[in-house]
Formats: sequence, structure tokens, C-alpha cells
Amino acid sequence: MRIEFQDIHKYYGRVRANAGISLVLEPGRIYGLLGENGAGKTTLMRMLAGHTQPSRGRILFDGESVGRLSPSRALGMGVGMLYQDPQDFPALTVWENFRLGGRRRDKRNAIQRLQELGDRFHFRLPPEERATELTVGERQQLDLLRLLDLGANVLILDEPTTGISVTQKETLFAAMNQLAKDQGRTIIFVTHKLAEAEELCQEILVLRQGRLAGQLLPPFRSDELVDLMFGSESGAGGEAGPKLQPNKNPFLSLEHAQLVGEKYALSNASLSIRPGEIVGLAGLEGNGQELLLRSLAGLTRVAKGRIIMGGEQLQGLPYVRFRQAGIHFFPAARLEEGLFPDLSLVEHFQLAFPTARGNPVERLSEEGIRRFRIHAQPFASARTLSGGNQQRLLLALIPKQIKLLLLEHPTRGLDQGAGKLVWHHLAERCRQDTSLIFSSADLEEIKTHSHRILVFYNRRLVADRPSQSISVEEMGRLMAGQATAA
Amino acid sequence: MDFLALTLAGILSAGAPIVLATLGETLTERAGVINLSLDGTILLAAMTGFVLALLSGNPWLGLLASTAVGATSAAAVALLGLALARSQLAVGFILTLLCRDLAYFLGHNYARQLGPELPVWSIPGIRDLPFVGPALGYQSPVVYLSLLLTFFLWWWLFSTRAGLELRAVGEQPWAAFTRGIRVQRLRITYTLLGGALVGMAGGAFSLAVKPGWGRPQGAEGAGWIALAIVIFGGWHPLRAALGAYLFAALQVLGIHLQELFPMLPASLFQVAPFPVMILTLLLVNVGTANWFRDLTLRYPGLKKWLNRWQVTAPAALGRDFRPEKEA
Amino acid sequence: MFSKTSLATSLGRLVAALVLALVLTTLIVLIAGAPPLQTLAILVVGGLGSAAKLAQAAAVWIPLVLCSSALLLTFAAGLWNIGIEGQIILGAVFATGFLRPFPDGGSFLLVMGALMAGMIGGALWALAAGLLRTWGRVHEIFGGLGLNFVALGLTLWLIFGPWKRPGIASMSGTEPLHPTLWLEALGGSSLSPVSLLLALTVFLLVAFVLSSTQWGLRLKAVGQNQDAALLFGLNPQVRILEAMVGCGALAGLAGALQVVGVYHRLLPAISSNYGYTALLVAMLASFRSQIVPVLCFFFAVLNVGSIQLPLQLKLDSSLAGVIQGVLVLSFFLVQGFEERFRVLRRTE
Amino acid sequence: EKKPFVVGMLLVGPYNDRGWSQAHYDAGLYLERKLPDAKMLYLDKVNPADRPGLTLPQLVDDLVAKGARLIIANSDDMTDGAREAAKQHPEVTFIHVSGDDVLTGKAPLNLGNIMGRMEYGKMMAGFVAALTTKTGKIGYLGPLINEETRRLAASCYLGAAYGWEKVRKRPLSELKFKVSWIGFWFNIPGVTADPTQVANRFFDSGHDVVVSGIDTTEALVVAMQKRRAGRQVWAIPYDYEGACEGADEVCLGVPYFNWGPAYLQTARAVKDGGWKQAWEWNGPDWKDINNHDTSAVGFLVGPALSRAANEELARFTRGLATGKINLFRGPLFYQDGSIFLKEGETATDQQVWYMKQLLKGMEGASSPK
Ligand SMILES: Nc1ncnc2c1ncn2[C@@H]1O[C@H](COP(=O)(O)OP(=O)(O)OP(=O)(O)O)[C@@H](O)[C@H]1O
Ligand SMILES: Nc1ncnc2c1ncn2[C@@H]1O[C@H](COP(=O)(O)OP(=O)(O)OP(=O)(O)O)[C@@H](O)[C@H]1O
Ligand SMILES: [Mg+2]
Ligand SMILES: [Mg+2]
Repeated sequence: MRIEFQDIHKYYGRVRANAGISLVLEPGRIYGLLGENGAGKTTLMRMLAGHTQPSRGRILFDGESVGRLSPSRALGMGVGMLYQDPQDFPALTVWENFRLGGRRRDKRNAIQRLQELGDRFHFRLPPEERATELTVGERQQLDLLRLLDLGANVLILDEPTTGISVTQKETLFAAMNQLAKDQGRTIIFVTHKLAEAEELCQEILVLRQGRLAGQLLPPFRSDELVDLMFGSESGAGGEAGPKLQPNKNPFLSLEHAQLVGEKYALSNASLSIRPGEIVGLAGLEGNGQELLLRSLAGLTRVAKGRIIMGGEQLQGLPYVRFRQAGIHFFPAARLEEGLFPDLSLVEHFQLAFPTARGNPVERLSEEGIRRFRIHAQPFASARTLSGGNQQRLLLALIPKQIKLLLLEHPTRGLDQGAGKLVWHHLAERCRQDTSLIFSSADLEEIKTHSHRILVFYNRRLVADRPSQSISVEEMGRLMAGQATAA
Repeated sequence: MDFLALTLAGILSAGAPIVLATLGETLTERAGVINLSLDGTILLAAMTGFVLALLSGNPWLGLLASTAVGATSAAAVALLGLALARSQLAVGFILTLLCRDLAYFLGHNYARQLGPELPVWSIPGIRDLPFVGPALGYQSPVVYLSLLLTFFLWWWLFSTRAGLELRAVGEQPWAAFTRGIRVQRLRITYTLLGGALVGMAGGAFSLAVKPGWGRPQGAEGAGWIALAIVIFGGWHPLRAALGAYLFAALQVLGIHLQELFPMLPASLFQVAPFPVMILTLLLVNVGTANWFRDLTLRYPGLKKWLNRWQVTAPAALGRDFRPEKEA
Repeated sequence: MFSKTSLATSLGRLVAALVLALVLTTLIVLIAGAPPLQTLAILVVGGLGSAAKLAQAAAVWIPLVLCSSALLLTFAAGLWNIGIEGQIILGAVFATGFLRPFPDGGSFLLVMGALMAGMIGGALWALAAGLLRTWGRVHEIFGGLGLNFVALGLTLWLIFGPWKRPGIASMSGTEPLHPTLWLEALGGSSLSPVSLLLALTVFLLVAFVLSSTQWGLRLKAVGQNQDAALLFGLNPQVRILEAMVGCGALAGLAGALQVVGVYHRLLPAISSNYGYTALLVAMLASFRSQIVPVLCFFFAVLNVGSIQLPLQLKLDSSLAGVIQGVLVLSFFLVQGFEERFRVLRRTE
Repeated sequence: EKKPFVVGMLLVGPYNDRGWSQAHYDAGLYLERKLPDAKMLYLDKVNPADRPGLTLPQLVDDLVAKGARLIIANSDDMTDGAREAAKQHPEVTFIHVSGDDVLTGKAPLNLGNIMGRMEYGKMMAGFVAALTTKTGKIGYLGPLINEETRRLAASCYLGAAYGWEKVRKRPLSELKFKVSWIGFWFNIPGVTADPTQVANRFFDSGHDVVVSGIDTTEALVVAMQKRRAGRQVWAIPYDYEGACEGADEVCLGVPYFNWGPAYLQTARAVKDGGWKQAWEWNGPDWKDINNHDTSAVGFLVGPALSRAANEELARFTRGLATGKINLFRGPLFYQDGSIFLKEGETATDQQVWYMKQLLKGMEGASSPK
């Protein structure tokens, strides 16, 4: 089936996830869909699968518009999608998961079919086990088998290779090739792993900030892809931070730690930080950098190893103790995790700086609002601020005296000028010996501001280098699993 | 022997309305919706059922009316709690109070009147058996219905496609949505169906088990107990029914126990289900508490022990689902 | 739960809800075969018509305001403290227990002590629900509900058991307190000026604490966003416990006042469902403490006036509860539709 | 227009409970019929479970404000409230039904007590129960435990024992008479034991006649259900003359109160200003115990009572009327074996009124735990 996207726009509130994408997908081909985090890949695919509707534009199947797409209608058209986070039912058994939304089958039949398919790919999925007992990879396998069973004409695989072994991957790729070539199905393969895309795809589409940045045919060149994905111009580049002062001893260290998050764990992480040092974390989302930040903040558990700060062991202590030790965490989800939607700016200042009372708080707020150029009245509630202003408010609320500042995406959603302003403040703090660890999707930003850069891939720390000795391109390759650390 | 059989008959009969209500709420909660209004709904349904039976002379019509009242009350939960996204708990709680008072208000003049009752059925093959006969042979239709429904729902929930979809909706509505299941529609349907069963429980009270209407009717508190039993029953029809019969047994035998142990306060037997509910909830939920997770890291045996006891609530219980908002 | 809106908006909604509730109530009254206008008139006059009625309404207003104020604390912290009924009961139990060793009466200090004891009782019961929530992850609705029934069972056991009156055990409660341990009431009524003053003070205090203190702000912050509260170092778990304990203490005070000010003994139904009614008030007020006393008064008038229904129209008094419930549901309906339309408008 | 003579009535249960409260309500209607300018104002469900938050004095204030000059409070639970209210309204006359404040001297001068001698009714109930039972096991569904309920249960037992021994000529040791208390005059879910369950338990454990001592009709309803399930059981309700209606197959009869005459007399006296405080304990009119204008208590024979038993009952009633049969004559023993009445001793009113325990031969608790 031939699929045509016509000028697709998708807005989430004020976020433009897709901004005018036009595209044709021919049957019998395997497409790669690439792009940095938040580029809009998943959003585009979800619209194709009927899970959400475009704000503007339409999708044509064999040249025909089918009206409002719902999941069942899309399934009817033969579009099946495998999610990057498995969309399944942990409490139900494997065979029930397999059957749900699939063909009408009785239990025996379903189990038999599941085993047939599983054998073909050498996936071993115990049918009576609950899905919770499976690994994420196995759950993806299960979902994949379900889609294959459905006989989807258009198969969307959103990062299907995150949880499977190399041999399984080969089987999967073989199957995909077979499905596309022999059966004329369209396969869209969303991934961050360049090698896989290059190996498998007949065409690669690159999204960048909601737009189609490129449409490439083989032979693919990795550097070109990286360039298209991450861009060469920088959003928040600008001046570099203060020089790292030598001969200062590390004040914080992480020793052979096993960090346990909600979804995954990061093993054997070691790290030490010197006063005034700025460390940038590069990596695609879900590869470990957010876990590192949160563990250092005391928000997730440290199962093994130690966190030592100023001679004191912090692992296992409650979050408040980390705070008292001078650690501050700056979350990426501003309204969800960082602010109180219905409280006013003044009230936020009052909560963040409890010692100041009465009038001084208002003065403090006004000062903060001015200094950080927050475009809002002091008594406006946080909910009504624009994304950028929420970000600035969050920055203004960082306490004065801290030793370690952990930031998730400090300039996400800021324009260039605002980004510069933020880094100006952060640099100021570093001069007063505050250390900084930040993550960012903008590699240029990392390169510009860090003294040291850590790169994460596949839930491992793959590189820890001084900023001078690593280029943006190399970072991109490392993040995509293209090279090993020198 | 006979006494035992008759006591068993008494338990089956006293348990019938609780079973119906528990099954209804289990159904609703399996779809991810909490209908907290049981206690009031049962009373309103009991009143309506009785009054309609009285006015029409037909108890079956009364039972039908009770069922309809239950569904109507559930419809209010569906409208406010699902369609308009108010807190399901808040809506249910208000309905509890409202339906109860409404029942007392509208039923005022029908209190303590003798009205029609559902007949006692005697089942030919069964009634002549020894022991089973007196226990099961002569019962109200609602007793047979509650027994049949228990097994029917068990089969239906775990062995049919529709049952599978129902559970899916209560577990991961978003995932169910992506598989083409109409989440909101199913949720509303099961809220109404569950409510209908709850309403039928009211009718079972006023037309069979505690015939008549009055203030009190005797069904007061049954709704809360049913809610507790749903949790105790781990959202499983068989376990839930078992819980309901256990409670009925506690009530029936409580009368004996009280004579055997006069120092036990009478209210003990009335209150007992609630600490059990709290304890069950504790076992269900404590596993997610951070301190407990740390503890299980240290003592893995604890987790195994807990797993043996644990039941899990439908993962999306009480959560709002709207595809346009997007999880 | 609720989002904060301007006073004008919430008043507007309230008026719309009132109109809707009036229509629904009229329907219900018509079903019962009664004249709607007269019924409503009797209700209102019955609660306001004379000085004695007013005093009665005020006497009902006291526990309602105490409990609603108490609930403002927990609602601010994002908690559904349904367990407030049990907390009232425990307050009454503790107050009675405190005064039982003094069958021959005593000084006013004892009464003060009883009030303190009541606050402790309510606070402990609330703490139990709070710990279940913070440690056991048991939702406070179910924990609180369960504890309500346990509290009820406890009073019944006490009244029919260890605290029964010599020779008889009956619903009429425990042996009455010695009259020196009664709070003085205004001539012939059960309205005690001390209670009135206490209730008013508590309300003002709660309103002040919530609007103007750091602690109040922290509670609100926790209620809005627990994750952010954690990041701000506000210790949300502890704040939750504090809110519960504060609420429980005030509910306990209400319970203790029912004992020393109104019934002068422990009764099986000592809480009079005031906790549940207060929950309705708090939902209607949706955080606006300013309108709490007014709503409480309205509900109290309905409660007191409802006794005229059986006397004059042979209707059941439960119409008061019906109106209260219908009003809150109407409010939700109005609020829900309004938000629905706002979403629709935005997506267009 | 003449101002009506307003009689306020505070009923503990619903006015239409087919039991205790309805007997009072009907008496109020009787009063309105017989005393043309009398008007009854009643409030029912006056108990803490149904009207939480209301105190008796408050309700009395209301009735007085509506012009009530005579107020009747019909529950023993209202003792304190009635006394308090009477003190607050000395110009109004109060009748506390079933109380004994006058006897104990606690009553203010405007408070009187009225009670019917239900002992006779209960004796008859016990008598027919004993004549009817096939298993020899009689259940007595008791409310809460106090002097009144003990004396009624004991009377019932004495009637049963008489019928068993003297008429059926069976040894008393073969008669089982068991009392189960539910904890209040009617069911309050979550508070009392459930009377439906208690009645069920009686029937399921071989008791084939259940005598109700509570205000509501559960015993009768459960008996009907058992009948429909093919069992031979009977029940005897209480309080209200019409209680047997609709339960023809199982109702052996009902001992009931007829408050009308006493209320009429009291109302007349209050109206004329001739009312005197008294503790009245009114017996049946032995000429015709079912005479509505004269008899304070009666026993209406139910359709399920056999003709033979009916004839025996008539003989028994005559015996009671003439005093030939006096069941409160010694030797009688309390449950714990201590002496209630010595050989040949006849009980005084006070001895009967303040019955301290159940009698020997009865099963069940004598005092609250
Ligand atoms: N349901 C939603 N509500 C609000 N914003 C959303 C939603 N889904 C996606 N977005 C936003 O839309 C943008 C594009 O997201 P999308 O998930 O399509 O990115 P992606 O390319 O798949 O990224 P990744 O590689 O991290 O999966 C992001 O800024 C994201 O935050
Ligand atoms: N819910 C709301 N209530 C009131 N005002 C709002 C609301 N949402 C947005 N606004 C206002 O609308 C304007 C535009 O907001 P928007 O987030 O689109 O800005 P933006 O261009 O993305 O800015 P930034 O670059 O800071 O993110 C802002 O002034 C904001 O205050
Ligand atoms: Mg994605
Ligand atoms: Mg923006």
C-alpha cells in the first residue's frame, strides 16, 4: 500500500511535534526514520497508526483519504505499530497479550500460533507466564509477533532493537527483509542506531525539530546522517564557560555504583567531580544519563557502591540529606516535577527561600523576575507561564549556596538569547566553585560549555573525556553506538 | 446434620446480595472504574424495587426496577467520573450519601408494609438429596442467581475474548486503545453493568433476603462491606464470592459465637470486615513503598512471602483515560 | 482534583449549581407527591424562623465549621480525609474517657482537659490513616473509611460494655456527665457560646494559616505537586502526616464539644454524620475558605429545618441530605461541563 | 375558631412500623376521634441512629412552640430527655411511657408514667407457643436487656411452662425456652445483632415457635420464608394489633398494647386541669381483653392457632382473669438459682416491675455483659 503524508502538523499545546511533513512511502520497502530525541518520529508514526490525529494535514492510503483514523480503523487498513515502550499488559499472561486486539482464536489456538511464530524467530516466550515476568526485550518480541500475526501491511517498529540480542536482531532483520521483499509490505524502522538503519533500510528519513530534514538513499554516510540529525549550527552555543581551575581536589565521588531506576539499572558507574567543574552528559534519552543525575541527587536508589561528598557517605540517605549537603536538582519536566501549577511566582519564591519573609519575598521575587527576565506578573500562577518562562522561573529558584547543581536540559525550549543568559548565570556560579552536571540533547551546547563530557550508550558510560578531546561528530557517533571510546 | 445444612442455607441466602454487589463492583473495577456509591445505591435500589413490587404486585418487576436504579446510579458515575473527568471517588462518595437519603425520603410512606416477595424455588433433583436438599434445595431465585453469576463471571472474565478486553481496559487503557479497543465505551458499559448488579443486590435485600422496606432496611452498610470484599477478593469473582460468603458466615455464626463468648462485643462482627480490608490493602500496596523496596533488597525472602499474599488491583483503577489528552 | 479558580468563577459556578440543584430537588419533591414551594419554604423557615431555631442552627454550625475547616487542611494537602467521621468519634471517646473518673464534677479546667483529650484522640486516629497512606500506600479514603467503622464499633463496645450505665446498656449512651462538666449553653438551647467562639477562632486560624503562613503554603505545595514538593525539600510525607494530624485534632475537638457541650455523654451516633456533611461543604467550597462558614450555615439551616418536614408535611427529614448531595453533584456537573467546553474551544 | 388541644407524640420508631410505635400512633388517631378538638403532632424515628444531632429537649421545644400541651415520649431510651424537657416546660404535661421516674421520685411534677401490663399478653403468647410447638423448643427474640424486657420474657416463659406442664402434661425439663437479645428495640445495622439472622438461627436450630419481643416484625417475616421452604414453623409478633396481617399461615396471635384509653383519659384530665402525676400500670379489661375502649393490653388470636389450642387459651385467659391462675406465685427461682418468690408467695407489682434476672429454666443472658 502506498502511503502519503500531506503537510502534517501536530501540536501539543504549544509544542510543535510535527511541523509540515510531506512524504510518500512505497510498498515493499524498508524505511529508516531517524532523528534526535523529540524530533517528532514517534508522533508522526502514531498518527499513521491512528493513535492520535494530526492537527492539520492528512494521510492518504493508496491516494485515498479514509477520514478520521482511529486505532481500529488503522488496524483495519493494515497498519500495525510496535511502540518503543512496550504497549502491553504486564498483569496478563503472554498468550493473553498475544491475543488481545488480534485475531479471534481460542486459547489453544493462540498458544499454538504464538509458538509457531516464536520458533521462527527463536523467541522463547512462555505462554502462561505473566508479562511482568518478561524483560523489556521479550515484551517487545511478544508485541512484534502479535503484529506479524495480524498480518499488517504497514509495519511500524519504533526502536525495536533496544532489548534484543544480536542473534535475535539478525533473525528480526531477516524477517523484515522477507516481509518487505517477498510480501510487499511497507516497514518503517525508527531507530537511533545508525548502523542498523544503514544495514537494513532502503531509504532513510531524518526528522529534525518536527520537520523532514532529509530523505537519503544508499549508500548512506554516517557523518551526513549525524549532521542532519543533530545539526551543525548550535542553539545555545555562544561563549564558553570559565576555565577550570587546576589543582582543586575532587569533592564528590561516585564509586562502583549500581544505580537502579524505575525502568532500568546502570552498573558500575564511577565518577569524581572537582569544585567549579562543568560536566556535560551526552546520550539519547533512556541511555543512562538521567539515572546518573537522579542518583546523584538522591532521588533514585543506589543498590551498590557509594556516593561520597566531603567525606560523608550519602548513598541510601533520604533526598533531604542530599539537599542539605548542597546538591540541587533541576528537572526537565518543568510543570510536572519542578513547579506548583496553581501557585504564584511569589509563592514559589517563598517556598524556595523560606528564610525571607513578608515584604522581602516580594522584593526577592521582583528581583528574580527581573534578573531572569521572566515575562510574568509576580502573582501570576506558574501554569500560565510560557514554557520558556517556566524554565527561567525554575532557574531563578535555585538556592544561592550550593555545591553541586544537577540539571536536566537547562536550556530546552529557550531561544538563543535566553540560553545565553542562562549560561551566563551558570558560569557565574561555577566561578564561585559550584560544580555543574547537565544533560542536553544539543551536542553543541555540551561541547561549548563543558570541561568534561560523558557519553552514554545502551545504558553504559561509553566515554569520559575532557571537552577539548572530543568533537560533536564523535559524540554523535558514540551516542549512536558507532564507535567505541578511544 | 440438618442444623448444619440449614445454617449453610442461611449463609447462602444472607450472602446472596453481598455476592451480587461484590460481583458488580468487581466488574466495574476490572474496567478501571471505582463506583464508590454502593452503600447508597443498594438502599435506593432496595426501596425502589420494593415499592414497585408493592404497587404492581409483581416482585419480578421490582427486581427489574432495582437493577435499573443501580444502572442509573452508575450512569451518574459514568457521566461525571468518566465523561466529565471529575474524581470518581468524590462522585461515588457523594452518590453514596445522596442515594441513601433519597431512598429514605422517597420510601418514607412505604416503610414496614407487607409486600410481595420473590418466590422460594424448590429444585426438583436437588431438594430431595440428603444435606444438599435442605441447604440448596429451597432458596430464593436470587440465591441461585448469585451462585450462577459467580461462576459465569469467572468463566467470562478469564475465558472469553470480551473478558480479556475488559481486563485489558482496566490494566492499560492506553495500550488497549492502541489495539483498537474502545476504552471509554467499554468502561461506561461495564460501569453500567456493574451498577445493575449492585442494584439487583438491593432488590435481593428488599424482595428476598430481608423483605420489605424501612428505615433501617437492614441493608445499611452492606455496600461498604461489598467494597471491602472486592479488595479482599483480589478482583476475582470466585475469591470475591468466597469473601462474601465468609462475611455472611461471620454474620450467621456471629450469633452463635456471641453466645459462646459473651465477652465479645456484638459490634465486633459488624466491624470485622474493615480491618481485614485495610490489611488487604496494606498487603496489596506496601510493595510499592520505597522503604519496603529497600527492605526487599536486603531480604529477598520477604518479597516472596508477600507475593504469596498479594493480589493486584487493576493497574488503571480510578484513573482517567482520554485519548485526546494522551498518556 | 480541583484547580484553583478566582472567587468570582467559583461563586458563579455555585450559583449555577444552586439553580440546577433547585430544579432537581423540585423534581424529587414532586415525585414524593409534596408541594415543592411549600416544602422548601418550610425547610428554610424551620431553620431560621425563630431565635430558638437560629440557636439550633448555630449549634449545628459549630461542628460543621470545625470539621470543614479541618478538611481545608487536608484538602490543601491533596488528601481525601474521609476518616474524619472516625476522628470526630475518637475525639468524643477520648473526651468522655477523660471525664469519666469525675462523676461528681469538677472545675472548668477538667472541661478544657477533655477538649485537649478529644483533640489528641482525633489526631491519633488521623495519624493512623496518615501512616497507612504514607507508609503503607493505602489510599486515605479506604484507610479512613475502615477506621470510621472501627471507631463506630469501638464506641458501641464502650457504651454497651465497659462504660454502660449501671444495670442497663442502651442506645441512649453512657451515664450523663456531672452538670459542672457541661459547657454552659445559652438559655434553653444547646448552643454554647464557648463552642461558638472556639469554632470561629479555629476557622479564622485555619484560614490564616492556609493563606499567610509558610506551613500553609507548604501544605498547598504538597497538595499541588508532590514531586516538586520533594525537590523543594518540603518533605511531603511529613507534611501529609501533619495535615492529617491537624485535621484530626480539629475533628476531635468537634467530637469533644459534642460531648461536653451538646449531649453531655457519649452516644453511639455522636458524630451525627457531620464529618460527611463537612466533606460535602469542603468539596463545594473547593478550597475557598471564605465561603466555608456561609455554606456551613446553609447546610446547618437545612439540617435543622428538615425536622419540620415530618411534623408539617409528613415527609421524611432526609430531604436535607438529598438537597446537599444534589447541590454538590450539580456543582461537579457545572464544573465538568465548563471544563469540557473550554477544552473543546481550545482544540478548535 | 377554637384552638385545638395539641398532643405531641415522640415515637422512637417509624409511625408505620407495625409494632410499638404504630400502636402509639394509632392511639393518637383514636384520641383525635374521641376528643374532637384534640390534634396529634407526632415525630417518629426519634433515636440517635435516625436523627443524629437532635436531642429530645430540642424536639420538645418545637412541639411546645406548635402548641402542644401534652407530650408523650414512647421509649425507655427517652428517660433522661423527657425528664430534662419536663423541667424546662413546667406548664406542659409529659407522659413517659414505660418509665418509672414517678416511682423512683426523680420525676418533676408535670411528668407521669404509663405502661400496660403486657405480662398477661406475654403469658398468653408463651401459652399458645407451648401448645403449638412440636419440637418443644421456643425462641424468644429479645431486644436489649433491662427490667422491662426481663419481666416480659419471664412472663412469656411462665405462660409457656404452664401450657407445657398443665395442659400438655409434659415434664418441664423437656421444654426449651431460649432468649436471644439483639441489643436494641429494633435492628440498627452495624449496631445490633441482625434480628433476621437471629430468627433464622432459632428456626434452623429446631425452635419451631419464635416469640418476638422486639418492635419490628422480623420473626414473622422469617417464619413466612421458612414456611415457603416447606417447614412447619410459627411466630408470635408483638406490640401492634394488626401485626399478624398477611402472615396467616404462621401467626399464632399477637399480644398488643392498646394505648388509646389511657391517652384519652390523660388528655381529658390535662385539658380539664385535673391531671395528677401518677405511675400507671394498666391491665387488660378481663371482661373483654380486646375491647378498644377499655382494655390496655390484649391478645388477638392468629389464624394459625389450632382450634383446640384456641379453646385452651380461652380457659387460660379466664383463669388469669379470675385470679385462679397466678403465674407469679412461688416457688420461683432466678436463673442463678437464687429465690425470686418463696413457696406460696405472690409477687408484688414492684417485684415484677423490677425483675432482676431471667427465671430458672430459661436459657439466655440475664444481664448485659
Ligand atoms: N502526548 C504528548 N503531549 C505533549 N507533548 C508531546 C506528547 N507526545 C510528544 N510530545 C512532544 O512532541 C515532541 C516530539 O515527540 P516524539 O515523541 O515524537 O519524539 P521522538 O522523535 O519520538 O523522540 P525519541 O527519540 O525521544 O523517542 C517532543 O517535544 C515531545 O515532548
Ligand atoms: N493557560 C494559560 N493561561 C494564561 N496564559 C497563558 C496560558 N498558556 C499560555 N499563556 C500565555 O500565552 C503566551 C504564549 O505562550 P507560549 O508558551 O506559546 O510562548 P512561547 O512563544 O513558547 O514562549 P517561550 O519561548 O518562552 O516558550 C505567554 O505569554 C503565556 O503567558
Ligand atoms: Mg520516540
Ligand atoms: Mg515555548
